[in-house]
Amino acid sequence: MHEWALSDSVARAAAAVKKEKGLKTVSAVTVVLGEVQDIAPEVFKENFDELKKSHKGLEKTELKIETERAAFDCNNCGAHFNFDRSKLPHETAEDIHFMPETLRFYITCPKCKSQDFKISAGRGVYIKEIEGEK
Amino acid sequence: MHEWALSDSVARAAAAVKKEKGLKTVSAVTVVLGEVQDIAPEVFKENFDELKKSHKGLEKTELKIETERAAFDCNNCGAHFNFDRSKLPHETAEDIHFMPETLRFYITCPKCKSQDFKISAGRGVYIKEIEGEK
Amino acid sequence: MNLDPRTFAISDRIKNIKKIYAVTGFKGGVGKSTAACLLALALSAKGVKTGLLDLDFSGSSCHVILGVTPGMKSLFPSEIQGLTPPEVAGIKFMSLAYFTQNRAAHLRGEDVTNSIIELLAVTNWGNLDALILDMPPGISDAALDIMRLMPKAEMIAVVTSSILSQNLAVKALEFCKNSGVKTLGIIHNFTRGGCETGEIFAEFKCLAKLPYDKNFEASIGDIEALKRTDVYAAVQPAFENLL
Amino acid sequence: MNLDPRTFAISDRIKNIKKIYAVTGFKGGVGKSTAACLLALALSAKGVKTGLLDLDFSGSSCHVILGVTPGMKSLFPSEIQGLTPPEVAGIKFMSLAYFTQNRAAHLRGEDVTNSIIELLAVTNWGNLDALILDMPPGISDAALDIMRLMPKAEMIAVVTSSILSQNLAVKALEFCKNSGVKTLGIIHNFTRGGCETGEIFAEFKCLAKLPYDKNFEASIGDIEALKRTDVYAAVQPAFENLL
Ligand SMILES: Nc1ncnc2c1ncn2[C@@H]1O[C@H](COP(=O)(O)OP(=O)(O)O)[C@@H](O)[C@H]1O
Ligand SMILES: Nc1ncnc2c1ncn2[C@@H]1O[C@H](COP(=O)(O)OP(=O)(O)O)[C@@H](O)[C@H]1O
Ligand SMILES: [Mg+2]
Ligand SMILES: [Mg+2]
Ligand SMILES: [Mg+2]
Ligand SMILES: [Mg+2]
Ligand code: NI
Ligand code: NI
Ligand SMILES: [Zn+2]
Ligand SMILES: [Zn+2]
Repeated sequence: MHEWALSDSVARAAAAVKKEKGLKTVSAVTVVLGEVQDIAPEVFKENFDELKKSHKGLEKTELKIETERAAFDCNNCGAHFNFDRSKLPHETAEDIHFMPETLRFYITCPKCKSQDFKISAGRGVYIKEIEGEK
Repeated sequence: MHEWALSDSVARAAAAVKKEKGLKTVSAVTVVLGEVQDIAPEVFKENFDELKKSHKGLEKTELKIETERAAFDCNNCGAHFNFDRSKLPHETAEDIHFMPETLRFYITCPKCKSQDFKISAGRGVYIKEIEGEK
Repeated sequence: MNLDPRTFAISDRIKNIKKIYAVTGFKGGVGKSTAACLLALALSAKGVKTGLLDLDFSGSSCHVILGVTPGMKSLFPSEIQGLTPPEVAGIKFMSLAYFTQNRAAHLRGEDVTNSIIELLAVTNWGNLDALILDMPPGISDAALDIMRLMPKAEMIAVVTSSILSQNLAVKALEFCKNSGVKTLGIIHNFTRGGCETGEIFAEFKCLAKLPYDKNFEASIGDIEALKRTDVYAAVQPAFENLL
Repeated sequence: MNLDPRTFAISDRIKNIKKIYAVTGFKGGVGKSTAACLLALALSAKGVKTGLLDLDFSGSSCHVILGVTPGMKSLFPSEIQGLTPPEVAGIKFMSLAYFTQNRAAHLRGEDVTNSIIELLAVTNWGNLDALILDMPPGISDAALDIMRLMPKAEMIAVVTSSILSQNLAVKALEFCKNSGVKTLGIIHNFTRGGCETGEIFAEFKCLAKLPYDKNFEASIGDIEALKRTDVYAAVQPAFENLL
């Protein structure tokens, strides 16, 4: 699964933060998964729970997962809008799953039809919080 | 003076906001002048006070001017830094006055020497507040 | 509130420009700058009030082709209600190169946008019949910004016979169409005979066919020499569709 | 906290790649993609474990030169610990084109950065002796991101005899030097005789001189035909300085 690489990056980021902050263990990591990339939370967690074993101090880290609705700002007319991921054709949905930026080849601003907009929320994966003990 | 064009853009922006918000008059506009572009506040105000006369409802607008220190974030190492504008050679200082982005051809991150950084504050001119009566 | 005032001035700054042509081609090295400069020279020679704006910041070439040295001590805009571009062979010529002291312009997209907005907000073009934009390759920040900030700009796409050029141009022109941007037509560069654009560009006008001219390179930087090249002669038919 | 985890994985993903070469040239159309593809083909033909990454998102050309059709139903990476690129003539080949369904990639700088980070974070290259990067023109987001995310990448600059190409390359290589980036050397393209780069590039090695080959265009898309071109033959001397 391609998700593996992203789970792995979360584990590595948590290990790096642990080192930087001088933590002994990381008790929890909160990640936010965006609607655009649409990573399956179960798969993500499964991978993480396997990967964390190879990082000292992360063996018992709990992965908390939140999801975020996608939001777009039109660069042309300023409109804010959302989208309905379930309406994408399968192949398009897959492309966006791998490369979220390709989303912009398939959707347009509902107000002015521009293809030039910013993904202001819900793009991919980010870490919201890392909790640990010194 | 080149400042004229920027003062003019502030007057036009205020007139547009007045219209959009249905204001009868604009009592005050607060602009922030950044250290990078280094616009002279007196010249800017002088131009504005002349230009406002040609916009209905702006004839009595007070221009409030604030200045903002420049701040940079290194894209390579993450360092935050400032600079000393007075140390720029005259010609360089002038180029940056006209085109603030050219700043990055002359200064580097003090920590890692990268020439790749973000101007996070104090670039040019922006409007902070527009006050008016309905 | 954090409002950028500059964009509010742009429509005023370009209101006395009758036509704006964005010379693009999406691929690099197809001859965009060459076509943009020769078109501007040819228009100006005919007495058309012409401007030229080099928007390929990291590949600025127009000043080299026109043989001028941008800089405060040589050629520089004058401070008259903003910046009034100096004239080169009658062309009002604007470029970021005036302000770069011949250094490499390493600009991220956000900088490109900011520089374009700044140039458009402060440049005092006055009355122009035509403004030619020399675009960078790709559909990047510059192209997207011109589409939104100068919606009246029409595209002139320079293409070569290469499948690499034509593939990209077809896709990009489709994108322009979907974005409501008008394409005036195609300039075919480096031709070695008839119009080789073929079927693939059937819906677009062929504005001019520029031959490969092995002496062209030696004329770069010398306006009089440029005007004696085969390429300059071949640009002329484009006028029928301009203005 | 809003922390992008992806950059933390990149050094791991490239740790088993011995050498990374960024084929650049700063100007468009000088032959970067041509040189990148032919170098990769030549390395792979010698049994060198080679990867090729097309980073010119809005001008993707490598798949066209190599004659492959990227897409889920034709050629696509496999999902093995991330995305493992498919092999083309033994080259592990990665491109945004797998995911674009042949549409124009209208990406702003921020999108380019995000896409590069995503590709670097999820691509499973495995062991490689050499990874060739096909760079877009300019010193834009892509070039700056490669400098910061792959600091071990060495530049190979493709230049032509044109003053337009050489002017830009000299300034850009100066920028690279100031940024601590190593330049392996120069490839001179479209030559018609001796090494014409001259004085201006005296401090850089001339890795190869590629002749202008009027039959080259007809070989695009056919790997066996590409390998019979004069350009392919001329790329070979570059090896002395690679690996
Ligand atoms: N018709 C032509 N004949 C000969 N050389 C040309 C011709 N058109 C362009 N060139 C040369 O080809 C190169 C690329 O042209 P240029 O205008 O810089 O392309 P672009 O702006 O699309 O990158 C330059 O060295 C230029 O001098
Ligand atoms: N040595 C050569 N002989 C003939 N044609 C070439 C040669 N090198 C490149 N080309 C052609 O020149 C054009 C530009 O080359 P390309 O590799 O796409 O440049 P870039 O990647 O720098 O934009 C293409 O049409 C390509 O087929
Ligand atoms: Mg050009
Ligand atoms: Mg140019
Ligand atoms: Mg290329
Ligand atoms: Mg390419
Ligand atoms: Ni997946
Ligand atoms: Ni001034
Ligand atoms: Zn819109
Ligand atoms: Zn730094």
